[in-house]
Amino acid sequence: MTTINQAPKLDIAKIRADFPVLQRQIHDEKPIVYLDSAATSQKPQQVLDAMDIYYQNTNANIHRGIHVLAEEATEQYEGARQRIADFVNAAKSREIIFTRNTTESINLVAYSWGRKNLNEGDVVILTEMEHHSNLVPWQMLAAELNFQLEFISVNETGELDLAAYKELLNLKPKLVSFVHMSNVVGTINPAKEIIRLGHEAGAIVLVDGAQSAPHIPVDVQDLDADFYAFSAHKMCGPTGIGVLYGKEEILLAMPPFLGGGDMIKRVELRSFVSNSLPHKFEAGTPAIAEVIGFGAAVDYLNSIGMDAIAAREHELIEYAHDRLEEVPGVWIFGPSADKKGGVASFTFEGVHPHDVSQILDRDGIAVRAGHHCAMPLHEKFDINATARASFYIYSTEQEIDLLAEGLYKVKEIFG
Amino acid sequence: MTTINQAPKLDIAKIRADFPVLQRQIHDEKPIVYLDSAATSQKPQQVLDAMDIYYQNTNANIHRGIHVLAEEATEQYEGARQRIADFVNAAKSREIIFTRNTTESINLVAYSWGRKNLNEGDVVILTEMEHHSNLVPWQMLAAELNFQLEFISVNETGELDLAAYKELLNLKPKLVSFVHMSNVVGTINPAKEIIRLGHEAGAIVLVDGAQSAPHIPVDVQDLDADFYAFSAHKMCGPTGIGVLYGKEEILLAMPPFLGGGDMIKRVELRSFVSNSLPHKFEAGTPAIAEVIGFGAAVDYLNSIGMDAIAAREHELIEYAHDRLEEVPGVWIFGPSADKKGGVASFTFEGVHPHDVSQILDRDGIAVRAGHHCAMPLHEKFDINATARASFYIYSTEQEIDLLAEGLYKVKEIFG
Amino acid sequence: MDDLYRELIIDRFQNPQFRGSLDPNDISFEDDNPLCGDHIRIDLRVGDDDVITEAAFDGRGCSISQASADLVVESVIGKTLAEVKNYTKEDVLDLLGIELGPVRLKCALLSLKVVKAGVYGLNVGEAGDDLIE
Amino acid sequence: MDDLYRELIIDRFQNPQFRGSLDPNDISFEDDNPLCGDHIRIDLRVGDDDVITEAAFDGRGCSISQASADLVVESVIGKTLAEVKNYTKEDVLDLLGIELGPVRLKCALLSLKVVKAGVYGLNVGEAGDDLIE
Ligand SMILES: Cc1ncc(COP(=O)(O)O)c(C=O)c1O
Ligand SMILES: Cc1ncc(COP(=O)(O)O)c(C=O)c1O
Repeated sequence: MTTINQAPKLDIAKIRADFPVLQRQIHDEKPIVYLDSAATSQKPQQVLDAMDIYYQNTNANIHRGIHVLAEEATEQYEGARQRIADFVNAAKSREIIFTRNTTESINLVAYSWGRKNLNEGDVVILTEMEHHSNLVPWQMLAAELNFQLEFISVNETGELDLAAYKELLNLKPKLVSFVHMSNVVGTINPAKEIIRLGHEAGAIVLVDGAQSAPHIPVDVQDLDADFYAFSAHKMCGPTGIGVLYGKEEILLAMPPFLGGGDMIKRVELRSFVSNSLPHKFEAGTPAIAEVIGFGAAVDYLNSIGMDAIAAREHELIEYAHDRLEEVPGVWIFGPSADKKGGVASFTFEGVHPHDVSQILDRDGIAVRAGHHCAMPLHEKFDINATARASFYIYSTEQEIDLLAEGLYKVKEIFG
Repeated sequence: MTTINQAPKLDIAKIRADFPVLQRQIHDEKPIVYLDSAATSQKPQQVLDAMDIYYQNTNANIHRGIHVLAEEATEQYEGARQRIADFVNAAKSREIIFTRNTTESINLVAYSWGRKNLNEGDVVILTEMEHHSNLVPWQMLAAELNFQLEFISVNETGELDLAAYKELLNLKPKLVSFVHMSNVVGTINPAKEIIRLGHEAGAIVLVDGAQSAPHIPVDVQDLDADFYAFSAHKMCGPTGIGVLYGKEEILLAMPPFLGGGDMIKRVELRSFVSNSLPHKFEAGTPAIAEVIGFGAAVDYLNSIGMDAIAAREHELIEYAHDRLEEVPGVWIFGPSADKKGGVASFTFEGVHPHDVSQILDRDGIAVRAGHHCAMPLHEKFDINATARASFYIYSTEQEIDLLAEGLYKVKEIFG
Repeated sequence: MDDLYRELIIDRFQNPQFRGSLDPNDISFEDDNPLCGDHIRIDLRVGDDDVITEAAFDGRGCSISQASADLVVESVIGKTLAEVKNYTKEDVLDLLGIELGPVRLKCALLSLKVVKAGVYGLNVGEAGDDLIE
Repeated sequence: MDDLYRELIIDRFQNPQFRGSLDPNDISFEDDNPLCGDHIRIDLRVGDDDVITEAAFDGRGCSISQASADLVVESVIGKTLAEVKNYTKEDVLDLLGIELGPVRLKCALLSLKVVKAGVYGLNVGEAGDDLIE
């Protein structure tokens, strides 16, 4: 038990009432037990309403129109950018670039910053626990530019080996890119220290915040992150919208990524001049309603409080570890609960995770089975796949109890 | 008057009732007169409902989950892909790649196909009437790879000079990329002929269908287009979702664009194997709800019928030309109404388009003023900007009357 | 438990009858399901008139993929190569006797894909989803 | 018509009082609004104690941008360079006497941006939105 457990009690029943999916019953009126929030979170009605209200009242293309709808739409879009900037404590709203998702955010950095700054023989440091989204873009670029990828190793308990990191830093990397919180082992990495060490070695540091921004308070200025990437859909927001936070001076020095409308100041047949930030990186009609929905999602999270959310999820993961470790044959992959966010990936002796997931599903319990887009981490531990239960503000101890009961049932079926 | 005017009469009042924004009143209870559909269309309640129902009942991440929600979400997502494929008559649903918008679709081709296939000294043919989205990506790539951009010229009436095109084809272009329907002059270009001639010269042909897919029947197989790009938000669908159609054999030979989850078959620390089509080009969590909304949008358009829509818009543009040409000082940019879709860009003697738009806005009339993301076309005709009225299925003759009256008011104010 | 985890499947998963390898063999092919890492290799011996005389599989993965492989291998013995080329998704689902969602379908059909790719003489990487439609 | 198209604006647009150029001049700067192509050049002559003695503008664009330029130029005459550096958005809106949405605001403030960039001695391309906040 750690001190963050002292946070004020949340009214979980009230929170659950905001999420229509949780009211649903499946397979002969079993309530749905949604334990797959690390893949995507459910959405509160408030977020859906914000988008509907936008579409029903002010839908218009933004930035260039003089009519009322276009002006209102622009204000709502840029207002949401400001609130999202505040949510991660960015110094300026123009440091918030809207993308489709974390994956596109990282690719944007690879294509724009990477192709300008990385050269043959350079070193880029990643970790063995990265999501494919923070591996493949660098692999593609390394194949093109011939730089060297190095990986901070992960120890047996699913934590980064910081001593190995310090060794790697002697290679004078140009870039360090790592996941703030693992979507498989749940480890919350010491981001501030990793960034500080990276900076001392002269590197630019990108943080994959896909799992951290939804679940723990994030302050990009305090972290001193150069880039921070996250997705709305994992934090009560809509699909189709993500963010790349970047420090202004770094974004300013980067060439544009996608070309088209809105990212230009002027265009002639054979040349163009880029627009100012953040527009330089937002080509074409953006995901306007989704940005507004994302704004409503951060409002919703703020109304609960990120400290309270982190504390609550900490309670849940402690409870989940206790309950799951009771079940014979279950092995939880990763560190002890006090070092984790609300993610429990596990194997079950003699039963493939797909079978675990399928049998649980018959009882309305939704967990994910597979490599969770982190094949190399699974390979390293010689596991083909794991089953993963992941939690959010609307998760309950009762749901974890149902999960444990379901696992006993799995045991019964597979004898 | 052309023969397509014989199409069955649409029940416009019934259609208008589907669009909540059109019920709105602004500036002291004036009904909104939305004449900015070329920028983005309004959305029928059916599309909003489809997305709400998705979020409220089946929201989950797709493709990898075994639980009920994930399976239902995957089915709905892939079902929408199939209906969108059918909408443009693609041979296979895996030829439909989901992107954010037309702009990203074109950039995908530039980054993936272009960087693989274009070399120093090669020729790429565009036209002088392109939207910035079909100019800037090629300018960026030409600066990198040193190929040559050539432009099919536009004649005084805003039509492409096909004789000039045939001349340019002697340069043996690798790629021809052109807009099906201009968002400024409204010209519907002879796409099938342009493609056929391009193919005869050995080129791959990309069509910017941002304005055509919403307004006229499109059959990519009949056109024989190699690539066809369009955006949902201009065709009753949500923001944040667009399509790149590509012929399977061309897509298969292309390297991936964005790297990350879902676009891979397997990943090791230093290498990956790409997934099959269409997933190879859809990295990370896609815009799931938006794809489902786009599916509902094509259902909606199909329920009216694209032939009927094209015929109706033809009526509207004929009427708009008649009414606007009456107003002294108004000059409509582009060809006569019979060669156009529902777009009327115009100048007003002695009055800047911004002022036109602002004065119309005071009466609730929404038109757009500016260069409409086609600066080179405006430059060529030595016009800084135009005002643009653009129509869709919900537009009416009465709205065009209000526009004409508004223009008389502009005249009065500016003496 | 319902239809889904029919005893047949648990039984074939836990006590497969055709797990093993054939060396030498006339046809051998392997592939995996990238979604979950399920892996199947099937070896065949082919006699006169293109009739399959012996068959075996090896691999790892979930109960559906492994039970399906055991059942598919059992079923192709005595068939001609031409007959196996005509195998469809439904044939495999009939063997399993269950209904499956799209993800588990991929598990169930991996063995079909492998055996057909082998019979068609495809190279690794050429086995596409058209084999299992 | 309402507040927006106040007679002052139409009048200054149609009959500008400071349109022209100063040659020679002490300060000259020009920029445009990429949204609509509005263009403004402002020339200044500066006398003793950094006081602006003469000013003129030229350009093209909408009534708001051109009337604003005419009014801004009128207003800077007799001011010191330091005073002009302190000009704000509100000063210009006070001159125009109207309220504006975000897009038209850019039209109205182009002349402010140009005159301040000139007075600060910036190079072309260095004039940012911080000048008009
Ligand atoms: C002809 C044309 N091409 C491309 C685009 C770009 O579409 P989007 O902004 O949805 O990427 C547009 C719309 O703005 C257009 O009208
Ligand atoms: C740690 C981590 N990084 C990146 C991603 C990719 O996010 P998205 O699919 O929204 O791009 C995810 C989620 O799948 C994740 O968990």
